[in-house]
Amino acid sequence: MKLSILVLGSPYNSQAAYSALRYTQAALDSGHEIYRVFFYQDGVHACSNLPAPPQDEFNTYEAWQTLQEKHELDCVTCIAAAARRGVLNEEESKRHNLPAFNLATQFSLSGLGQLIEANAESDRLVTFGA
Amino acid sequence: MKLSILVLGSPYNSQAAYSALRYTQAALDSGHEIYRVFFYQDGVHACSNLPAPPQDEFNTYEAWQTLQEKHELDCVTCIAAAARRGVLNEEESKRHNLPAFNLATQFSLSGLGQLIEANAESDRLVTFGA
Amino acid sequence: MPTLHTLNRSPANIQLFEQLINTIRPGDTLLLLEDGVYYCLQNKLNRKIQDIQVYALKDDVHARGIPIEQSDVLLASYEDFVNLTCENDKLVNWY
Amino acid sequence: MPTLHTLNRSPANIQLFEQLINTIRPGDTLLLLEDGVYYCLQNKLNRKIQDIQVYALKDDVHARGIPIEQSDVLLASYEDFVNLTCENDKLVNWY
Amino acid sequence: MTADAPTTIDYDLLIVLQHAPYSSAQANEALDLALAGGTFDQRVALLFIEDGVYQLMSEQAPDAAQQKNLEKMLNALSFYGVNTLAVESHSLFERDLHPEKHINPKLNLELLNAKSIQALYDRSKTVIRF
Amino acid sequence: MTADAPTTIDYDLLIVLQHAPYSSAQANEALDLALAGGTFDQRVALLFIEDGVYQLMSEQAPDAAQQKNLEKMLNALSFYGVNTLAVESHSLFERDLHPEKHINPKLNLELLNAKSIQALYDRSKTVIRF
Repeated sequence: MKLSILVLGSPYNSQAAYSALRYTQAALDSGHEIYRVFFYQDGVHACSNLPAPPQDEFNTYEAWQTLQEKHELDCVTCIAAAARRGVLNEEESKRHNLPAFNLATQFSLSGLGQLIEANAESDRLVTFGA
Repeated sequence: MKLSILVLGSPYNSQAAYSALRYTQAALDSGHEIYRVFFYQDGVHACSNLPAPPQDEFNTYEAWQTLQEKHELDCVTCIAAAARRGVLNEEESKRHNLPAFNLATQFSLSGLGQLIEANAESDRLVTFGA
Repeated sequence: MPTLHTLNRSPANIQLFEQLINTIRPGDTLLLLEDGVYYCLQNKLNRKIQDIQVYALKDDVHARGIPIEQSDVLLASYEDFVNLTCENDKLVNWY
Repeated sequence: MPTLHTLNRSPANIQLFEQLINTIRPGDTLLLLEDGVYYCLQNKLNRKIQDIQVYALKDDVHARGIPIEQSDVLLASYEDFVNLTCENDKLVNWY
Repeated sequence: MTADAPTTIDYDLLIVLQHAPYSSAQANEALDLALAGGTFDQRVALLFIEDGVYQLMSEQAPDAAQQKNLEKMLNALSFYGVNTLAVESHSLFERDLHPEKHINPKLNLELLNAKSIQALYDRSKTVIRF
Repeated sequence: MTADAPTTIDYDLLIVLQHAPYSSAQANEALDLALAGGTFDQRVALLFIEDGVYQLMSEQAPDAAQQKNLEKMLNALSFYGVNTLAVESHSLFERDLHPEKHINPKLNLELLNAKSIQALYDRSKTVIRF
């Protein structure tokens, strides 16, 4: 089946990013297609490459990056939600004249059309809310 | 009176950082001393210098930076909570071998002892929860 | 020791309100802010807490379009909020 | 159209549960995950929803130390969760 | 309707709004998604329930809290072809909200009971809660 | 006790834990603060109430969800001089939790009713909810 995933909560304020990770992993292991993973609202915080969790805590950020690379997942971060919350790639950072950028390279910034399209193209949209 | 402020919520997931800003402003206008402002849990997201909210939205991040400068407030961001969530200064960024840093210069990273001490030294600790 | 209580969650958060009700005392003050100002729409509040002066943060009330008519709730500015913090011996924030 | 419902909030979120109860139908499936697994501690669930097979996500149950004894709730892996998503015609996530 | 009766899918996306406005970006970002859906010619329905019904109040003046006016976004929905705005009656009743007295008269709202809400879910391919 | 009776402040800080563990960092970061308070010789009391009582369950095995074990942090509290762990009885009762059957036996817990909780608030200089 063709599945898309929507993540709405930030890693330490909810389990959304973690549950979505485990679900996506299981879906891929079961041979399903993951059409797109979309990060919206506080879920965009999962796409930063700056978090440094303590050694004894599971690193959800890194795990998403690894999973994306392994399966070449289409991981999209909502550009408007991310800009508001300080998650930017190099291009956006320059455009807003900001001193740095922090979007992990495994994610791409794009608009809500990508979520709308994922819903239209997928058999199911699975939402991990906060 | 000697007041300290605790901010626990992220700017777009709660009104905590905004309400705390207005309260702190009013307290200073009324001649009170703000001993310390402490950012904990998802409140640390208020201390990033990367957010770029749309023009028609109030910029809570910038407003905190301006208020800190105007009154030389002691604004402390919990170092452990911030590291987990990807809010780092230059020193922490280097220590964790990360590609960038995003803590606004108006905030300093420190431990929970600073919150404990603020509570001991202040007449009131005003918490803005999420 | 008269205490200022602040409440920033809507009436839907029943358990939080019950905790507040069990802790607040006659002579205490209650300040509603953020989504707490939705209590102004309901009479529930006055029936549950007696001998408590209730304030609602003006800017949060106006933002949400809440009509304040014939209500026992007084509107407060952030300056009033600060004054209430200092006038009362103690402070408890409910959220 | 049989539907998979997922619920990730604890029983304290009464209004959310009521919405779910009003929407779920005999023949649907309910999967509890995250704090939703706390429903396994209470009998409340079985009395309220009939002819619904209830699953609880195993890892979330174990993490929280919830004993599963003589319960009508079945433990599910993430793979089961994926299968349930696909076996049912529709999906509604409650949070 | 019995469990076996055939159901027509009338909506690509049902957006459920369950949170009060202004204290978080939930309402704002949910309406952004509704507008995006309309832009891409998707059939979108909105359901206001629980604290989400507060979003419909007339005379909102968010300038006081330096926020964007939600009413404008709500009024814009119909220009994007989003015309199904459903409200759960009981949620209004519980909150002492009277449609004639408290609710934005410009909106073409449908008051639904629990039974009709079940039907709305049935008629929607995907449901996302905000 | 009447409103005028004198009250002794026995605690510098009362930490109220009202959220379930593991779905967010609330519990973890609240206990971090309690340990910090103990380290700095502050008098700290904890009150577990509502979903916060789930933090006290025995046989938690967060390895399954790749998380840090909360029980270890709870057991460590006494080493830091934090000995007042109060639990609201009604919250246990409502959740069908039985102290002998479900609750960590190593913890020295005090079961409190609503009246005694009021007294605990009275005896505390500051209250922070998590």
